[in-house]
This record gives sequence, structure tokens and C-alpha cells, in this order.
Amino acid sequence: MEPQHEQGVLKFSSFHPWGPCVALIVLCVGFGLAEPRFASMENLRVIADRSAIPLILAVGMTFVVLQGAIDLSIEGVMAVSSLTVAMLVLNSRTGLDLGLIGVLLAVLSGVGIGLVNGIVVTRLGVPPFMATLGVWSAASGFAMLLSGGQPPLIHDQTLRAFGLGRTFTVPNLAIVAILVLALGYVLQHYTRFGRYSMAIGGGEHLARLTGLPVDRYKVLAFVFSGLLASLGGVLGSARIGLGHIDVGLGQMFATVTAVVVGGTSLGGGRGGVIQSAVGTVILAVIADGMIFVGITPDLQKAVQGVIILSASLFATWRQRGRLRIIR
Amino acid sequence: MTFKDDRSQPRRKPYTLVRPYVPLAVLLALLSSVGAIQHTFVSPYNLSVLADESSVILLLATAQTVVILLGGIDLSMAALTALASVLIALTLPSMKVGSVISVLALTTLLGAFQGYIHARAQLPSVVVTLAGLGIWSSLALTIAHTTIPVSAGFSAIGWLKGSSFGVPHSFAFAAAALAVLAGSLRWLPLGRYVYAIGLNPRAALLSGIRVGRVKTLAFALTGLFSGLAGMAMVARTGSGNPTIADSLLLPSIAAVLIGGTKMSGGVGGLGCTVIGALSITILRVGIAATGLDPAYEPIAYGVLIVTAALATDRSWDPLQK
Amino acid sequence: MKKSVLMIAGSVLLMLSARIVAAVPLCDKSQIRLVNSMREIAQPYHANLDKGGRMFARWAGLEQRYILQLNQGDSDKQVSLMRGVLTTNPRCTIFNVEPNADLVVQPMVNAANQSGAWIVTHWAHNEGLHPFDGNDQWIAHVAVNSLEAGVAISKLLAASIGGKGGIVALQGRLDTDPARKRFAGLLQVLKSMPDLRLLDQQTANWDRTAAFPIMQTWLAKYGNQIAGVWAANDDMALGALEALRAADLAGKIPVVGVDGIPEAIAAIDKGEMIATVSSDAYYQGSIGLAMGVCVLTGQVPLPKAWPKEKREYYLKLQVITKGNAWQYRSDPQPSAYVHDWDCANLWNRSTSKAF
Amino acid sequence: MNAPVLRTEGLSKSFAGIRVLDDVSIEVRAREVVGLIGENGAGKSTLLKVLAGLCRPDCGRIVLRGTTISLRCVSEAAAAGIGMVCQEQSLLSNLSVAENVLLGHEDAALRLGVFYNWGALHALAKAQLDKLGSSIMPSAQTDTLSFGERQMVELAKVMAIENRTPHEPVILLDEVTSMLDTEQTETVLTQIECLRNRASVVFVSHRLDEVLRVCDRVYVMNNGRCVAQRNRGCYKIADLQQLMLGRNLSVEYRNDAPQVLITGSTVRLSVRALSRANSYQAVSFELRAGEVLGIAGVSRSGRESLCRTLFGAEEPDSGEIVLDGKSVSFAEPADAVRLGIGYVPVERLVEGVVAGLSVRENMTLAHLDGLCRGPLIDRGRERELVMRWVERLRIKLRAPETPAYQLSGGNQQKLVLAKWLIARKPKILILDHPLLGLDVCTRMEITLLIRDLARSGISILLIADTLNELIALSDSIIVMKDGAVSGCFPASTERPSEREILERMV
Repeated sequence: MEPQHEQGVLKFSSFHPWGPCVALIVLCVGFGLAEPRFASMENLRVIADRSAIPLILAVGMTFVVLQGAIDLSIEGVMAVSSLTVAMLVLNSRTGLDLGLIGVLLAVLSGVGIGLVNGIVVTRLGVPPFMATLGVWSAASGFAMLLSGGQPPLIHDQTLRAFGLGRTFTVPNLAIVAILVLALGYVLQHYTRFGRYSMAIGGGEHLARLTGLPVDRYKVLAFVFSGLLASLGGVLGSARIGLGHIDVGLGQMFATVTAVVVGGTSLGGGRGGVIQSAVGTVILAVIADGMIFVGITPDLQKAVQGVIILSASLFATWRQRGRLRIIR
Repeated sequence: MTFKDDRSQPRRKPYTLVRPYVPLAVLLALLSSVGAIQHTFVSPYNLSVLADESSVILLLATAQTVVILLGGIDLSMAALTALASVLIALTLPSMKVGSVISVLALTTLLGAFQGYIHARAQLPSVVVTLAGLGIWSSLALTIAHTTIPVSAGFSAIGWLKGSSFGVPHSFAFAAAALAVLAGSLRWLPLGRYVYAIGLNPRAALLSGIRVGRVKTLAFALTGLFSGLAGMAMVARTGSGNPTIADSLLLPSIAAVLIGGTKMSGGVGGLGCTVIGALSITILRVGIAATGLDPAYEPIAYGVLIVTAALATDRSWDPLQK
Repeated sequence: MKKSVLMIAGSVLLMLSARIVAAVPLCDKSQIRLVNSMREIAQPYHANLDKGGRMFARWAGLEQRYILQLNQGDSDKQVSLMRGVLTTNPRCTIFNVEPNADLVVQPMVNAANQSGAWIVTHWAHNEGLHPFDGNDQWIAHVAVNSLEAGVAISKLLAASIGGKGGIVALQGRLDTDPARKRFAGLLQVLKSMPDLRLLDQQTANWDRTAAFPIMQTWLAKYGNQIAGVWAANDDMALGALEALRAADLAGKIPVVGVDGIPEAIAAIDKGEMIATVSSDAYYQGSIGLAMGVCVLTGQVPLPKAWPKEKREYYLKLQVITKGNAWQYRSDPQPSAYVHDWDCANLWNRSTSKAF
Repeated sequence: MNAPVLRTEGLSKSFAGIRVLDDVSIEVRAREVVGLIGENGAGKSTLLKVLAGLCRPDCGRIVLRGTTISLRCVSEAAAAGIGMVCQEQSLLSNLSVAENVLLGHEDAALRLGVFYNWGALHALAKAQLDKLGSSIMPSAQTDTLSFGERQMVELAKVMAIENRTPHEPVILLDEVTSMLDTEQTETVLTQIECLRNRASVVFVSHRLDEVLRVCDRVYVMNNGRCVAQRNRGCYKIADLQQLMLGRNLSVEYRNDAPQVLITGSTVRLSVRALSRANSYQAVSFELRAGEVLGIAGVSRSGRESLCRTLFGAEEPDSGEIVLDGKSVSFAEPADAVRLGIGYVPVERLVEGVVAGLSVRENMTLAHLDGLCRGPLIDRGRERELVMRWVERLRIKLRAPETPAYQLSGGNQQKLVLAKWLIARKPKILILDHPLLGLDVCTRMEITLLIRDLARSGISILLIADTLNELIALSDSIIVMKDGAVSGCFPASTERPSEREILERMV
């Protein structure tokens, strides 16, 4: 019988571990057969490039989700960091040219917002869903103030070059993403942060009973997620060349979807960064593949929906049971 | 570890007494603060305008409340609303009232379908309705690439537009729908099942409650209300549009939460959802009325959500950690 | 020819009516409120709408009375925001509306009719709806002929690649009128040029960030088959351009867009884009307000007295290419528009009736 | 007679005005096993919680090795060398055993003070488990363990404390055996015996015999006060019971009414060759009207699974269930409920009651449709019915609107029973450990109730905590072993001995 801590909002037992991987392979093979050029080296790079930023976001989100919480604020964070970086490096609006420092400051803005999330959740006891929903909204408002109807263009060529460039034919962003993923993996499996996050997700009050500093690690998770979100925002604007409040448009849903599809349970305590990475790549492959096989734009969301649904079905069908509790 | 000691801490007591009234307080505070800056904002006329504006969000939030009480969530409502608006706008000229009825029937079925998948395949409602969100919205987009004006037969829904005794019909309609639902939550066995499932699905199951059936029913409800919302939309804009309601999803959920219903299910109710919906609407319109920089609206929005949660969502509950 | 006749007729009629109806001011000028209702200000096009509006407000000495309303792409909200303002002194309030989707025009006009506020709309509205059909508060609808814009850039694109080869097209939000009309323009041109092939088309919802990966994927899929890139607006064009830049193809593959935002013009200067069509956001953001002020101050008769072609007309579009890009490089000065804002020349940029 | 390691002086604690600890003073000496006995709500658990730093006393002080300490949280208590094993398990089932054992104290197994060294971690955990002679793999995921094994891990976790303090730890065991079946209890008790030469132990249990067996001294608690203290050997059981209850215990269920021979009555339920993969195989038996059929067996013998199957909560792979002569199949519990079958699960708070709902709502949850006038619930009739059963079962509560979580375990159990009894004509009751963790007094009430129900014609399928309980309660008994029926004792005048059953169980 299931232990009690499996219950609670949005909690459900974890996916069949190999489900997502299989789904990913099936998708690749399918698209590859439908359109041989899909398998081309160039397209692999494109997919890597495409999934880079979502992957970075997903890694951050994973730790929050592992703790059984959720971070809806990443779009807001991305907007803020995007404008901050655009206004701190050489740009069309402010006279500043801080270069790398500017980038670091922009990334720190995310840390700040993450800190706010964490404090609102732990100190004020607001449920993460609402806390981060609110912070999301507030942050995007702040970004609008910064933007003020004059999106700053980024003239800092090194930053632009990095955003668009490749090293050894691998897109720079993809490299960053891989590094972040590696970092995430180490954090999850070899540090207290990761293990305690698991523990908190497994049963928060039990973790408290054992005397773990639960709140500290919750804040940490939100900060980490904020950090990576702002990193994503910075990279995104380095790529399109201006500070834009819509730089993270739709990323929140995408990231959560990726995490879920990858098999990290929204209930917390199950899954991990690798799973989320797989989920992200799945979504990237879908998006890319659909353009390849020329599915009309109108239907893309539908196809995405169907794939998410069938992927989850495929992954969890065998785990159905009369007493299984699904929210 | 039992939670007895925790919950019976005396200092919590007084707070738990005022808790139910907090959403109302938030609403009034909001209204008065906007009214202070913009006096005419609290004029009867404007209040009725507000009520009218809130009607669609209210419809969405009402059904959403039931699903959230079950411990789930429905992300597909807005998309379904858009689909409904398109279908109604398309079929009104030919089928008149028949179109409304058949579209409502359809959306109800689609909702029930999602519920069935969720219950039968035991997929989390987030996943199922996320997929639904994608499917319904692109379905709407495929059916109608753009705005479909209602060329004829508008009378079938036109009655939603007017207002009597200063009460806009759309709002009265939404409120009535909510009242009916609230009543059945209170007086029908179904209502009690909903709360039981939200609080402890396993015990509910082992008490012989047909959980799957209840869930399917709840999602059928969201389907139906999405249809109604679509109808209200068409009545308001005189046309249907495939992206008409996208931006209403989060506000409607926020309305439920601000109303004091807990994400974790089983705690809360429809009473406060009205208040939540009104608060959200004031925010959407109020800031503009005060002539502040629009950028402050999302900020205020965020602050409100957090404060509301702060006020309502700290009630203690034995089955939640 | 026909146009000029219209103009003359128009102005004559205006003078007559001006003399006959010794128009009295409807509002004390200090009471007038100017509202610019638009989607957002993140996109440069919208930012320029706002700038235009503010420029006019400053010029007319109504800077304090200028209100900006953003609906963040939420049609329902655009209407709500309008009603929110109408609670105070509607009769002296002027709305200059960039409809988030054409369906909002109807309810906004209705709101105006009920409350007595004044409204000018841009771009497009649902079929079968006209200012002159008893909508007396609806001063005018300044339509933009998106088809024409689409045709213009498509022709230029075709010309730049010698009328043959494959092109890819980035569409706007599929449920908006400009998106479809501009694309229709492209299809029209394609029909006339058999050698020109449309390899692929996708929507990027007007959004630069969304356009980037789509373009990347196309490069992977079609490689060197892509001879040109067609985008329904400059923002997406620039997104695609960045993707090209990432593949060192910037400037090698011609790109066209619509809107004439500063970056696009800069790109045209650099030769990375070859053309864009501007409906002059500054003008759109201000002309409606100008009309309203003229009406409210009684410098022109009530709209219902105007001839139909002045209530609903197409706006002159400016095709920007390397040739004339220099004129649009920097933000225009108010002086550039003072002439257009004058109550006598409100219809300067009308090309033809739009009904 | 050595010096006390841990001493409490005049501890008092109130919750919501109700005094749960009233001037309690006890002492625990080095290498001594102290027993705490008393009814439910006598304050045993609260006392332990205070000692373990789970909640703070209103007044009074705790003296550890001569120095007064104030414990703000569990980790502080642990640091001071006090560890507690709770009634409810506190393991994180999604972590490995090793992580659970060392949770919060991994420092010894960290590289550079940051990175986990899994090898070291497992080694450390193994050391702890070895102390208890347990062979559980430290790398195993905790939710793959049986309840008993998890209990072992709990113990290991608590024992790990001794590595962190220079002194011998004080181990608080709160009802650790109440959820275990006979042979698991045995192991735990032997562990406690072993603990004696490493630590001081405070042991709380409802099972008097266990306490008396392992404890050097017992404190008797009765509503919040420590009423007596007895050393090993110098007390009589009856006398203790009297102290616990504050009154004389007239009848113990062991010497219970003679069995009625119900072989004549009709067969209510007959199970034929019922099988479910890796739970039980080819189980067949008959349950007659008014019969109490006990199922003996160790945990994992498939009896729980069998019961759930008969309630429709698990589906059988093959075989058939015949109810009143008609072959039935349950798609979900609801079907079984409609046919008049009720199920009282082990985990009361998780599966039995909806803690958030009121007593009234809980009681009528299963049979609401019977209480409807038209489509609507008839509140009047509902309330009246509820009150009737509250009285009949002597459920102690302030009002029917009291939320279920405010009831004591015993009353919750009664509530769960009532939920099934209010049905028009309940046919079969499936009781999974109905007496689990109840105090003597409630045990007896429920025992008698079960008898009454049987006499009134309801058939009862019973899984009991202990063998003698089982023998006492049931008319006929089947024994299950590794999922198969290994023995069957039809109702007869003389009862099978525990030994007879035991040898068929293991």
C-alpha cells in the first residue's frame, strides 16, 4: 500500500523511469523516417541550441519541484534579467558598458527575486503556487517599468557573439546548458542541497522532525531556480540582441511540461535533473520535428498536447491500480 | 507524529475566526483604495460595469473551484471557452438557440472526456488538461482562423447583454450559476463526496465513493462552464475568436485562490470565489481608471495574490504537510 | 487622380460645413482626456505608437491628460480598460485604438456610443461595421491596407532574388487581420511569379524570440535552398535575421518585414534587410487624438456630418528601402507631424475609402 | 541502584485548556528499561514528545545527567543523546535506508565537507544496522521494505545517536510494537533487551504483557498524572490494570463468551480458488451468516491483500467470489459497499476516516444515498441517525460536528465501524486489525461489539493483532502462509491453541 506522503496536491507516483527515454527515441526515429534531413548533423545542433535555454530553466525548476513546490515566476525573472543585462552592457539606452560585470549583476537580479520567492514561501507561509504566481506578475511589471516603451538594444559585440556563436561547431548556449546540467546532477546526487530537497519532497514534516533546516533549503531551491532563470534570460537576450520583457514568453508552461513529461513528480521527492533534461529535449524535438514534417502552425499545439498525453499514458499505464491516488 | 498539539495552539484561535472574512476585507480595501484615487470608480454605474466585466472570470472560477476542491486543476478551461465562442459564433445564424445548447453539450462532453482520461488512465489533471489546453485551442484556431462576427441570431444570447435594476444580466447569470452549484455542493451527496475526495482520496475510495465518476462529473462541469463562459464572451463581443480567452486562465485560477480555496483540495468553497473574481476584476480595470502607469498593474496584481494567500491560506489542516 | 478629386471635394465640403455649422466647443480644452489603447509597449512598433501619442499631447498642451492603456494581448481586457476610464467625464474623452484583435472594435464602439466618448480605430474591424452607420461617437476608422503592404514587400523580396528561388515566410498571430492579409499579399505575388517557391511557412506570433528557433530549423531543413525570408512584421524579421547571423548568413539572404521600426531601418542601412513597409506608428498613435481634439474644440464639425470616405479610409503606407532609409533613421521631431495634426489636414494621408 | 540519567520534575502541559500532562516527575537510570503504561490519552505519548523535544512543557524541568536542559527541537534532543521512535513511522520512503539512518548527520561521510561519499555513508549505516543484527541493505530504497523492516531502520536511526554523544543515549520507544504482528514484535522486544547494555530505554506500549516482560520498572499514568511506579516483579497485573483505568477491570476479553456453533446457518460468502499474482493463490473458504472468521498469518502472508480483494479494492487474477449464492465481481470498493460489505482498514487516519470532515459527515459518507429525500440530503434524519450511533457505540465527542481528527484513536475506530453499521443491513464486515493501538478499555468495548454484531447475523472477517486475540474473537480460523491457506480450524467447542496455529503460520 502507498505511504501517506504520496498524497497531497498534484502528487502522483513517479513515471516509469525509462518511459520518457523510450518516448524520445520513438519520436526521433519517427521524425527521422518522415524526413531524413531531420537526422542531419546541422539539425542536431539546432535541437541542441533550441533546448539550451529551456534546459537551463528546467534544471532550476527541478529542485523546486523535487521539494514538492513549484516556481511559476521564471518568466518574470527572465524579463527582469533580460532588461537588466541589456541596460548594463553597452546598449542603445543607458551610457553604461559594464560588460561581464553587467552580465553578473543581471544574473544576480534573478537571485534576488528567487530570494523573495523563498522568503515569501518560508517566512510568510504562502503556498508556492500563489507566492510565485504573484512574484511572476510583480516581476514582469517591474520589467515593464525598466523597459518603458524603449527596449534597449545590446551593442556589446562579445555578448552577442557568444549568444549566437559556436565552439567546435557546438552552439555556445548548448555548452552552457550541458555545464548547468552537470552542475545540477552533482548538486542533486552529491550534496546536501540535492539530497535534502529529495527528503523535503518525500515528506516535509518528517524532514522537519529530523531537524533538517527545511526552510533554508527551500529558499536555496528558489534562489537556484531564480539564478538559472535569469541566466536563461541573459542568454536569450544575448541571442536576439535586445532587452525584451517577452524574452521568456511561454517558458513557464514549457518548463513545467518538460519537467512533468520527463517524469519528475510534481508532488516532489521523485525524479531529477536528468529526467527533466530528457523531458526538455523531448519538447524541443517535437517543436523542431513538427516544422520538419511541415505540420501546419495551427495544429502544432494540438500535436504537442497529444504527444504529452500519450507520452504520459505510455509511461504510467502499467502503474495503474485501484488504490492509486492521482491528483 | 500527530498534529494535535500543532493545531490546538491557542494563539491560532482568534485568527481562524476572522479568516473567512479576509477575502471580503481584501476586496473592500481594494475598492476603497481605488475609489480614493478615482472617486467615480465606486459609482453605482461603474460598479455594475465591474460586475459585468467579472462575469466571465466568475463563470470560469466557479467550475474551477470544484476541481480545485477535488485537489486537481483544470488548465484547459480558457481554451475550451475560446473553442465554444468560435463554435457558437459560427452556428448561431443557422441554429439559433439550438447552437448554444449543442455547443454547451459538446464542451460538457469534452470536459467529461478529460475527466474520464484523468480518472481512468490515472494521469494527473495538470498533464491531462495541459494537453487539453493545446488541443482545444488549436482546434479553435483550425476551425476559425480569425474573429467570427455573429451575422444573425444574436438574439439567442443577446439577453445576456442588458441589465435590469442596475444589475447586468451577464453577472446575474454567472452568480445564479454559482449559486446553483454552491447549493448542490451543500445539499447533494455529490458535494460531500467532492470534499471527502479532496481531503483524503484514499479514505473516500474505501468508503465506497465512486471517485472516478465524481472526477469525471467535476470536469464535465468545467466543460459546461467553459461553454457558458464562451457564450458570455460572444454575447459581450458579438463575435467568436480562437484566442479570446487565453488571458483569462490565470486570473480565473487566481480568483479561486484569492477566494480562499486551497490548492491542496477539500478546503474552501464557492462563496468566496465571487469575491475573488470581483477583486481580480477591480485590479484589471481599476489601475487603468486611476491613470497610473500600466506597469504598476501587474505589480499590484502580484502583491494582491500574495497578500490574499497570506490572509487566507494559513489555516491549518491535518492532512496537509 | 480619383484620390485628389476626393481630397478637394472633401476639403470643400469641410469648409462649407465649417461655415454652416458654426461649431461650438463641446468641451473645455482642459477637460479633454487623450487615451491611447494598445497591446503593449515591449514591441518597438507599439512603443512608437505611444511616443506619437505623447508627442501630440505635448504639442497640444494636454500632456497631463494623456493616458496609456495596455491590454497585454487580452482583447476582453482592452474593452474593460476602456469602460474603466469612461466612469469619469466620458464626453470629453478621446480613444485612439489599436485593436488587439478586430473583434474588440464592436464593443468599444458600443461603449463609446453609450457613454458619449469619442473613438478612432486603426487597422481593421469586423466586416459589416462602419462609422457612418449611426455610430456617431466613432469619429473614424483609419484602415491599413495590409494586403497592399504584403504585396509591396513580397515584390521587393522577389526582385532582390531575381524573381526565382525558394523563400520562407513567418506569419503573425494567425487570428489577426493584418497577419492574414499580409500573407495573402505574399500568395498573390507568388501566383504571379511561377519561379518563386514558398518553401515553408510558420507563425511566430509577431514575436522575435519565437522567430529565432523557427528560422534555425528551416536553415537545417532547407539549407541553401532558402533564397529569401519573408516576415509579417519587423520584429520577426529581426529574429530571423539573428538566426541568419548565427549561421553567418546575415546580409547574404535578403529579409523583408513590415512596420518600419528603427532596428529594421538600421538593418536596411546595413543591407541585412532589404525592405519594410511603415504605416508610421507615430502618425497612427497621434492622428486619432488629433481628430478628437479638433472635434471637441469645435474646429471641425461633428463627425456625423463628414462624408463617408473621411470616416473610413486607408492610410498611406511608406515603403522603406536602402534608397530612402536615411529619412527614417532617427526618431522624428514633432515638427514633422504638426502639419498633419492641423485640423485642416487631418486626412492628408488618406489614400482611398476603405469600405 | 544507580543515579538517574534523565529526570523530569513537575512537567505539565496543556493543549487548548485541556491538561494532558499534570505535574509528572519520573526518572530513568542508566542502562535501564522503563515502561510507561496507561490508557489512550493518559499522556504517555505527550510525555515522550516533551522529552524528545517535539513539544515544550508549560512548566517543570527536564534534567539530563544532572544539568537542566530545555529542548527546542528534535535535533537538539538528539544532540543531547535523546532519541525517539514514534508510533507513526518517520522514514522518508523515497530515500535510501542509509540516508534515512544518517539524515541530518552525514558529515562523517562527506568529501571536502560538501560532496557525499556514498561508500562511506553506506558503511556508517551498515554499522548501525549491524548493532541491531539486521541484514537490511543500506542502499535499498526505503519504500521497498516491509513495515517491520522499516521499524528496524527507525531503531537504527535512533541508535545512531550514540555516535554523536559521549554518553549512552536515552531511547524513547512510543508504541513501536503496536503496528507489528507477533513475530516482528518478538524481534523488537529482543532488540530492546539488547539495548539494555548500551542505553537507557523508555518503552510505551498498550500491550501490558510486553511492557512487563522487558521493563525493569514501570510508571503507570492516568489522565495526565503519573499515578504509580512499580519495580519488576513486585506487582499484580490486575492491580496495574486497576491503576491504569482508575477502576476495576471486570472482564477481559480472553475469558470470553463461549463460541456459538453456527455451522447450521446459511453460507453468506464463499470464496473459490481466488488468486492474485504475488499476493495469494487458490484461496477458498466459506463465511456463514453470524460467523466470525479469523485469518491468521504473518504479515505478507497475503491476508491483507485477500481482505482488500473481498472489498473490491484489489482485483483478483482468477477464482470467484460468491455472495449469497450469486457470483459477484467488484470493479471498485463502491460495488462491494452496495452489496453490504464493509471494510475497517489498518491505517485508520489514512484510509479509515477523512480527518478533515466532521464526525457526522464521516459516519454517513458510505451510505448517503440512503439518507436522501429526493436528490437532497435529509440533514434532520442524518443528524438523528448519527446521534443514535454515537450513543450506541459510546463515541466520546463534543458535537457531531467535531472534525474527526480531534477524536482519540479508539473513538476514530468506533467511527469507522459506525460508518458501516448505519447501512440498512450490513452483511459482511472485514476488520483489518480492528484493535490496533487501542487502550484496554476500548479494546473490550469493540470486542464485545464484534460479538454482538456477529450474533445479530453479520458475518465478520477478522485479522487480529495477536494470536490469542484472534482465538478469543473468532468462531472459526483459517491460517495463511505465503499466500496459501495452510490450515483451517472450523468452529467447534474447543479452541485451537496458539501453538497449533503458529506452527501452520511459519
